[in-house]
Amino acid sequence: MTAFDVEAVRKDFPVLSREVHGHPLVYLDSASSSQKPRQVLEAERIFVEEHYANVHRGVHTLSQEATDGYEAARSTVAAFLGARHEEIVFTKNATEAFNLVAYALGNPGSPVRLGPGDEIAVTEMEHHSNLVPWQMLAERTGATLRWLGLTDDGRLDLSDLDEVVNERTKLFAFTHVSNLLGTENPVDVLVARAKQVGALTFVDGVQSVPHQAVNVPSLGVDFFAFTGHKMLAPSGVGVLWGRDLNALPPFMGGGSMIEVVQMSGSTYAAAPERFEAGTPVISQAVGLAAACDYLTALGMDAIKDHETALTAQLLDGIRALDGVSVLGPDTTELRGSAVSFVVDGVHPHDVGQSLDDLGIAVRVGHHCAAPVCRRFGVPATARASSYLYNNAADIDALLEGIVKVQAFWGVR
Amino acid sequence: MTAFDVEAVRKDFPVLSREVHGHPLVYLDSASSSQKPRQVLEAERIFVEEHYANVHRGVHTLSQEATDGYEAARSTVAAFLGARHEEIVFTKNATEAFNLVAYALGNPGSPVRLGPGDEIAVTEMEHHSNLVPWQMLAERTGATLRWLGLTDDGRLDLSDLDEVVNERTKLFAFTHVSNLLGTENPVDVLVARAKQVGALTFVDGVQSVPHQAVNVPSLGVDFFAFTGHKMLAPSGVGVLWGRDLNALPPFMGGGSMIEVVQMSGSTYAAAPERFEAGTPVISQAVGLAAACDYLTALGMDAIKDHETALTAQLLDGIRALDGVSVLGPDTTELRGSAVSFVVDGVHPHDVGQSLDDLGIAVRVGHHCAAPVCRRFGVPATARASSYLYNNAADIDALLEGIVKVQAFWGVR
Amino acid sequence: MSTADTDTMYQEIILDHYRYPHHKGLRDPYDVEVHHTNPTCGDEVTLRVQVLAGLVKDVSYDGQGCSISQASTSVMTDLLIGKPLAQALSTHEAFLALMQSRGTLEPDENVLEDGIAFAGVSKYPARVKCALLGWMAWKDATAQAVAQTKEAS
Amino acid sequence: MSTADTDTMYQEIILDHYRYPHHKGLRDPYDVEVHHTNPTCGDEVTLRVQVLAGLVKDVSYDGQGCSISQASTSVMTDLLIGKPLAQALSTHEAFLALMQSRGTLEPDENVLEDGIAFAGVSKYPARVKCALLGWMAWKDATAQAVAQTKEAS
Ligand SMILES: Cc1ncc(COP(=O)(O)O)c(C=O)c1O
Ligand SMILES: Cc1ncc(COP(=O)(O)O)c(C=O)c1O
Repeated sequence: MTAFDVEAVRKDFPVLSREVHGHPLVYLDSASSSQKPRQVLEAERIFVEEHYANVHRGVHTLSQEATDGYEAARSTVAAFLGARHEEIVFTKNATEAFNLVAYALGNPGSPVRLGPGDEIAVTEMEHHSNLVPWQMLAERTGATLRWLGLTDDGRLDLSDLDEVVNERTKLFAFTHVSNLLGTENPVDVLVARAKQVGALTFVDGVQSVPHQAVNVPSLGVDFFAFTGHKMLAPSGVGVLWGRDLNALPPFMGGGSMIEVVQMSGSTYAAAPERFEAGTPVISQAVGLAAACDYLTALGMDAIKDHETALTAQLLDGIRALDGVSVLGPDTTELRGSAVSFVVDGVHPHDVGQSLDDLGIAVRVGHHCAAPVCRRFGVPATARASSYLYNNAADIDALLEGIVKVQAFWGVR
Repeated sequence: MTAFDVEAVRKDFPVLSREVHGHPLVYLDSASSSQKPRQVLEAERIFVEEHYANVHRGVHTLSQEATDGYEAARSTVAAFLGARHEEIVFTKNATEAFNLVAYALGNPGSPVRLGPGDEIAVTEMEHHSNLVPWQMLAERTGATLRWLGLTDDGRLDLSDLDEVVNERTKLFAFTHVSNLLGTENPVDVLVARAKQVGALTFVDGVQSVPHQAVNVPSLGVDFFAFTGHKMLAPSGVGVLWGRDLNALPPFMGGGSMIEVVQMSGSTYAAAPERFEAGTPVISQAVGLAAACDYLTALGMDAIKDHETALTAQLLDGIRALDGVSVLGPDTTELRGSAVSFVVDGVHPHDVGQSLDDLGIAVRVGHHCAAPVCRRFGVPATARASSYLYNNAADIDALLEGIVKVQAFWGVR
Repeated sequence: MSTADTDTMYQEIILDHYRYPHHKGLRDPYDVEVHHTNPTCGDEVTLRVQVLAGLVKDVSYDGQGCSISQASTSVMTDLLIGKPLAQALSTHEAFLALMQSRGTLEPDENVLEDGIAFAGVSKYPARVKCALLGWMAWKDATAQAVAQTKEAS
Repeated sequence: MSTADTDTMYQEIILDHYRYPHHKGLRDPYDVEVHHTNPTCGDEVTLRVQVLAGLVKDVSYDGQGCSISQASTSVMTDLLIGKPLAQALSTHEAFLALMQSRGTLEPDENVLEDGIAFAGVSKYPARVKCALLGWMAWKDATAQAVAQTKEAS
């Protein structure tokens, strides 16, 4: 028996006692967004009801308490990543973090200058949020975007790594774990190559940080981003981590990110304030810290083990079915818990709708990673993604559900 | 007797029953950020506990319910402004809204091209968030920033309007109501001049929308922004309104703002999605809609009348004190409820700290409008700003507090 | 899979049209061909129209997608082919109104025939786009065809 | 205005230094002059140092600001003028540590003298910057002065 008690965990999540279409909810869409435990909602509520004011703006008691709460949240998040307080910037989501760096690198004072002949490297498995900002940066500057392709089993094709990441590469952005395929990438190999050619590195940790212990500074990368809503925190908060944020010029201008403002020009505050223009995501940051505390108390390794068991159960179960195939690695090795699958003869949209009728929530579509679908020649997939609150019964329900879907659509 | 029952309103705000340093809290810092009523917290809680999932991303029931809640929030906010659904973009704060337009106007496909010789016009009373983004845009493009100055009584000096806003002006950004001076600006006059010269207009409605009825489309402007946390909503949500958002290229790239994504390039969704990259501020938008409902139920005109009475009481009370002066208009005509004042011989920081000792929360500093302080030759001010939950007793407490401060610091 | 909900969404009529689509396949002659996609799910349709003497002479199509998008395009061809353009456009409007009604409109079987089966789909905003894919393509292609005729005359 | 809180923040010592600041006014000779501001409240200080033979020969200043920033600069000049540089730097460190302690450090009166009055201020993060304004300016100016000496030698 393991110390991780999933039934106790489930009790912390009010929504899990809900019914959908007369069935108990089976929530297998945490890679889109996770549910929130009482503890997180409660931490945010107490903060807002008792200690709320704007932050960094006053000497009165509430404003001091709010500032304390907000900055303590930053310290908690930093500790969760093994990082330092001033390396943490709160954004509204991970997408803002990618755009922050993409725009800052084009602003006066940028540590790199991008222009025609320069290259930005990504991979074919990126979420649109770690792809489109670089496409736009390339378009604005005349730089060229290049990418690593995928192997048939959903891994990065490293055979042309040295060509894609080369002396002209100024920045290499890639995901830690793919949201569509579940693939975990070899960060060390990719970073080693980037260092050889002097490229900055940016790792998308959106699908890793919620699910496994990540010591961010030890990855050796320059930037790292993730998002709160996929790790038990409220929507509306994300994080940019940077090794040396003070080397980066600002992105958005406004209140709080400044030092001296004159009509004729302004100077800017040091990081992290420099990158938090305007009133920040105050109570959301407090919620994110409570989420980190919740995850830490359970232990990230225990969570990872729990999810790996569920992923194995799901992969084994699908393998035993006829007419269903998985996109991406089909073992739990170097793999997250998101499992994309295709049911022969039934469009993913219909799979998702029919499963919903059984109370089972999976996501269908291109999962904001359209190039991966194109690479594997499917218009879309269904994706089941589990988290700490899912149990073996959820996976059983899904597997039985898939069989029922096949029957309903007459493909079995 | 008025229909507006402030004592009933006060009961909706949990924090108002708090004590600070042994005194009942007198919260006069709503221009920094407002407190939140139970109704808003409750709306957000129910949404998160029962209907939460990511939006625009799935066919399962929770995802549909979440999308419905989020889009209904957009409709509510639109109705609150007299605007249409698709004219409303949810941002994380007002600051993001200004930056959104400032960056989009520099992106490929922009309706205007800015370069050397072009001008951007602002005013000397802008909040840093409606100033620094334009300074940065000017720096990026080589355009010149110009500004309208202020008269000694804290109004815009319109004598050189025709010179500051001229044929070279591409955009004129100005605030509806000043957060430091309380001044309400003559939007019609400013817009008329901008239209004569064909400049785009951007109005900062952060200090007007929470306090008075604003029919945004009828202002005749192109862009309008405000922020949720100053109008009873959670932190982490702001709004950009645009007359013709589809004419604007995107700002941030990522999930949800796209149409077709290929590795070699992408096309973008129509507004408002085009400007909401990544997972949006979901439950915060729901909270903002609940705040709009709360304000609508009380009636914006009743709220405005209530605040005007408090502002008159405060201005009259200060006028009756020796050694205290107000920065900005000293009558309630064309004026919001933020009142900045200076106590002769006591630094604003000390004023604020001493008032806090009496449980009275005012803000001290430059209020993110440093150029206004410089214009009036003060390093900072103290600012009392009331809202719908303040009552006459709060203003009395402040006025008595100021006298005690003077005594403590030996200046009276 | 026999809850009330499935029944509203996946009526037998829809499943029939999905399994045995009517008028499918691209045909000549035609005035205009368009290609529409639903980026969120990858559904696509290529659709041709021929408009002659104020009549919807032919509508042919090919595509891939979910049951809803395929069935609704099939139903549409039954409804529009051979009809006067004005009537076809008002049928289009009636279907659009139904789909945007969020389950609140009672559809008129005289106008929409098999199309009334989609009333249940209108409760699912995420699927409304699927149901409209073919219809939007037809509207677009027809507008272009009419514009061409005007230019030519 | 006699609550326990006011008392911790505004000790009589602080008020005295604020009303009657020591060593105020800019003096010659000096090695380096710096100008520091606290952008959030507009406090500013112009400060001059003279370092001679390993001694803090003089510290003079002018500025405007709140009671905390003005009093703490005044206290600082008492503590540093005439001291060996090494001792002055360690006093600086002791004051910095006190201010960053959030009210948890018991200050050493032998080292900080009147500076112990600021222990209460350390509980108010928004005021810590005020208390450090003059001290940061001195550190900066002194570092420059020392660097100049090294270059010259
Ligand atoms: C007039 C004005 N404009 C803009 C802002 C910026 O709002 P936010 O900080 O929510 O982006 C504020 C408040 O801080 C304000 O008072
Ligand atoms: C791998 C990956 N990167 C980036 C994102 C973007 O996160 P957000 O939408 O919170 O900005 C997501 C999720 O949507 C994701 O799964």
